Amino acid sequence: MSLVQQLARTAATMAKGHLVTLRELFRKPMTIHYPDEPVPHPVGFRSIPVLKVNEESGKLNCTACGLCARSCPPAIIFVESFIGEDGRRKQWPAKFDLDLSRCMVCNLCVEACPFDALEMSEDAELSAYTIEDLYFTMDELAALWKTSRSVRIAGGQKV
Amino acid sequence: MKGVGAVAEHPKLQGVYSPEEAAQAAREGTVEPLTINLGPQHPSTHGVLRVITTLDGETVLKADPDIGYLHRNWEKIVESWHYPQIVPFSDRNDYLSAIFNEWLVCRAVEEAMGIELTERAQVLRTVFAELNRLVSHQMWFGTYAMDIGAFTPFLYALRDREWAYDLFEKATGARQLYAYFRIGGLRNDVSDAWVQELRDYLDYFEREAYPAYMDLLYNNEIFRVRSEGVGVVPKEVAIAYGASGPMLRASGVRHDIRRVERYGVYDRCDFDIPVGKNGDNLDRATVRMKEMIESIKIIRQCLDMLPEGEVFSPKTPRVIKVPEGDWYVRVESPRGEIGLWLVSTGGLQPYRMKWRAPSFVNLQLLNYMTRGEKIADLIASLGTIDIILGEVDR
Amino acid sequence: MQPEWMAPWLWTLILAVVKTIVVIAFVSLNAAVLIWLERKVSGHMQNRVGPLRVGGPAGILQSVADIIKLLAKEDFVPQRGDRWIWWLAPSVAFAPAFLVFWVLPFGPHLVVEDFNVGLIFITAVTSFTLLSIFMAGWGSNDKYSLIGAMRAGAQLFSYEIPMAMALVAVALATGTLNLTAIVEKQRHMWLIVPQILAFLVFYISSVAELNRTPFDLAEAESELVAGYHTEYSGIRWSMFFFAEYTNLLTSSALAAILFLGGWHGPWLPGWAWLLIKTYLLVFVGMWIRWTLPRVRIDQLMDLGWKFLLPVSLVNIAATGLYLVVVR
Amino acid sequence: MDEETQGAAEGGANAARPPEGARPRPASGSAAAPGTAGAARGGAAAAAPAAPPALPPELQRLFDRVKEQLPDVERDERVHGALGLRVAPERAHAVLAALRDMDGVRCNYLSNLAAVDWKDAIEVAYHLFNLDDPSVRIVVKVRLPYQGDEEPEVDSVTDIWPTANWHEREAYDLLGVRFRGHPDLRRILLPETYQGGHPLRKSFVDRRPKRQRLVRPR
Repeated sequence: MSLVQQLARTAATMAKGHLVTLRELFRKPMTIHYPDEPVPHPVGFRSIPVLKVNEESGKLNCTACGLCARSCPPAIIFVESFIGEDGRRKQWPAKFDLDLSRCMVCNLCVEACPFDALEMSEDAELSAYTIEDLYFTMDELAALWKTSRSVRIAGGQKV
Repeated sequence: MKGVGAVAEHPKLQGVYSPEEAAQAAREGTVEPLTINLGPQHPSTHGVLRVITTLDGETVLKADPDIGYLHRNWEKIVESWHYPQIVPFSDRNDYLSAIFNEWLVCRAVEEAMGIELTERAQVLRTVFAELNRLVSHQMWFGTYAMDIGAFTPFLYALRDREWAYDLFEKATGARQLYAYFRIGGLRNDVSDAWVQELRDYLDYFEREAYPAYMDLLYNNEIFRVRSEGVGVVPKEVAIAYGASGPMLRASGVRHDIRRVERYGVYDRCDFDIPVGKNGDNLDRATVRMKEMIESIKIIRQCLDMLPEGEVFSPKTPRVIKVPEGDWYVRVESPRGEIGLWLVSTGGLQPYRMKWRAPSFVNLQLLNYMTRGEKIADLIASLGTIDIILGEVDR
Repeated sequence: MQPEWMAPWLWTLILAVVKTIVVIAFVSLNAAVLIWLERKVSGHMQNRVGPLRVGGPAGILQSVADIIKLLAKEDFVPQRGDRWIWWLAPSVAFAPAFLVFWVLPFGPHLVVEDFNVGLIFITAVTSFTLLSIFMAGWGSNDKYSLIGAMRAGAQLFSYEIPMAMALVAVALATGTLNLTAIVEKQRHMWLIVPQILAFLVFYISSVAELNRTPFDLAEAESELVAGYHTEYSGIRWSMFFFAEYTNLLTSSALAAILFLGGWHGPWLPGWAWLLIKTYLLVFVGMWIRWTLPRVRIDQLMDLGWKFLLPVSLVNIAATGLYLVVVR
Repeated sequence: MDEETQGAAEGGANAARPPEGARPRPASGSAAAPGTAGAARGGAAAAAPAAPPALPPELQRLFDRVKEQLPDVERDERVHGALGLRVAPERAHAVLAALRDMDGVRCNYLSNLAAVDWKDAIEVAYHLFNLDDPSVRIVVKVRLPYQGDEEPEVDSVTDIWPTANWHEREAYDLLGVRFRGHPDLRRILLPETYQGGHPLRKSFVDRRPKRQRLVRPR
């Protein structure tokens, strides 16, 4: 490869490289101006599991069976069913807490729930200043379900 | 002067020092090696890696990687979890190509229990794996460009990756850690609209993005000069050090787990395995750039033969209980051969799971590759080994 | 214009102070615009938008906002470093850029100080930046800074010689060292046409002098964290940053004057033409920065000594031969 | 903890169904009690070890080739998908070197070196492959008995396959197996000044203070 050929090749490749950047200079930038324009999420986007509320009765679908708590890998769902005055266990939860600081959003709890009570919400703006604020209680989860679009994906549905 | 003493016998440093010079310098103490920490906080160590480097001026005498800053002991956590719970957790090992980790754990359990997957699940698994390989190589391309000083290719690589991440988001619900594979199939199916958009993305990548990468960086003279003859790993050394993936193939060894082990639908797709000649940074770059094109070819063939049907095989037992015995399963990830040694005593939880990480093994070559070369080459070689600290430290 | 009652020494003092203020104001304004321009150009070249929301439509006042932020930043001092050398380094970085502007002619009589040894003055002054980088590297007692400074030393020193040779070729071709005269001679034909080799050598050397990609080894982000100005923060760091862009402006203006026929050009006034040419060369510098990767230190040396220097010497010989034959 | 975690109708992912009462231990990885409980109960439930499963033909031929040159090597029934060999600790280095140079075997690629803690002994496994001939897949197992906090010893194979360097350092770091002749045997993943023992041993107790998370009522 004589010096002249090397020089010619260098010049040619440099020129092509510069053409690429020049062409990009006049293309429309792809920036989404986040606070002003919302970031589009597709339907199946997973943020955190939220508790579904059934419209007419206004009560949760959840029957506190604890299946989701058992299937959760980091074991961060704490469920206790409601004890009625007659001392018998009722079919709805008294306490349903989710420690979001260690949730890895793996959708196993949604797949484990036989009563279609849990759904993955799409509201991803859940940052908090302290780790304690990431501890969600039952009514907050129900409230989150109302405010944001959520979906239940389990077993072979087409997305 | 430990650093310089070791210099004398190292074959590669003959050019830099003759043995007498090094020994004499060590005696007189004229060569004052400077030890610097390419420390955990450094712009180009691809994560929290610390390389204790002994330098003589710009020449690297010894590069000793110090790892463990991202160690979570995945293997200990996994011993107290159940098999289906381990699959999403394994994404965290090589977080840039998460699908391969899931596939590895799923394959280990499915092979141990003899679970047969449906045809559509096998094809879709291959499609997602190759798309993830393409995305991972794009990330490598961007970071390697930045390691040798060009900033713009990194942003082009990320821009083209965004569309692929949107595809992953639509199908699996997440951009990088998918938790999409299940033991016995996939979590959900993909619609035809998604398949069509994937074809459009592949066309876009092949027609517009890839030529731009080639012109902007790969064919560039400075890129060639910076990569050629740097960090040479001969064939025998690559095999002896257990290198795998592009690291091994760049040294001229035609070895690819997709051909050796029977999994996915790789045996029904025809694709060739790019192999380099003399194992320097340029060959590793060439192998990875060609692998991007091969992945596109595989995805297109898979999409053509995508059958209808269930993605989750109904025959999978509802209780995952792996019988007694141990299995060693391997999958070809973008960084090399990831292996899982599953030791089971018949319970619902694995007794022991050993994760063979290619980045961990390939990183051993850093010292061999960079001795006698400049600091800039150390950073460039580290870029072509393409390590992921999540996988190195597990 | 000197009033009778005033003593001559007072008048020259006032004149000097006024000229200095004018030059500093002009150069600082231009450097601030340059910083904003670089961020805008690099942004759009990489499919993003660059500064957008600070003051005015396209983030015009971004540089002002930066300066205010940098003023408010904590200013830490490395203990065991060489305190005085470390403290003095940023100011030394500023000096050469402004000094060169004294000699650059914006119009036939629009020049601060018309030396008739302009070219020699410029080569002498531009070697100051090497001093400031060495002081910064040594003073901050940091291994990365030391390596950065050593690299910068080798690089700047070995690229001044090809640059000086290119200037010799220019002096030979125009027969004078006075910049205004050089521009006068380019009325009919820009010097770039006969001296294309000298222009290339000069431009490549000036990119190396400015430590800009592909020669930005002194502050190689991916290798040396931030090279010689690792230990500087707040306003001290911004002085280096500002000096870099002032130098960029100066060398582009110098190249425009020497090779692209300073203020010659139809319709527009002289100084406007010079600004246009300078900003054109500045854009080319930015365009190169956001395209090419970085060269390694030994390749840099090879390019400087084994390629640019012989080319510039051949060019001088050719020019001399041409002059002997023609005259 | 009984029903499967997956709705029977959709037949989605299946969570395991461990025996009554056992709950997956939080990820902080405390002593793996359930693992052992599961193992004991699992082990007992498995039928008496049946006759060693027949090897596929090419592995059987490979075993015969190896057996005739290295008589003191027995077969290991636990290994599936490869030829499992069990070797005495003092013979390990010689057998491994032989496996690399024996024609017809030529395992030039040590893919993985792992160790398992069986509570009374630590078993080191070498996964050997031949890059040119995919049918050759050998797992060599070396069983090192130990008591309490002792660190069992075995010869290092770094001289046969340099890749073993870091594998052995990791085995030492996490399981406490000393490798004689290793160039610089020190901890690789944990900080070198870590006194807490070897985490992957079944007897390991995690002494880190548990993170007390106070939940602020909202």
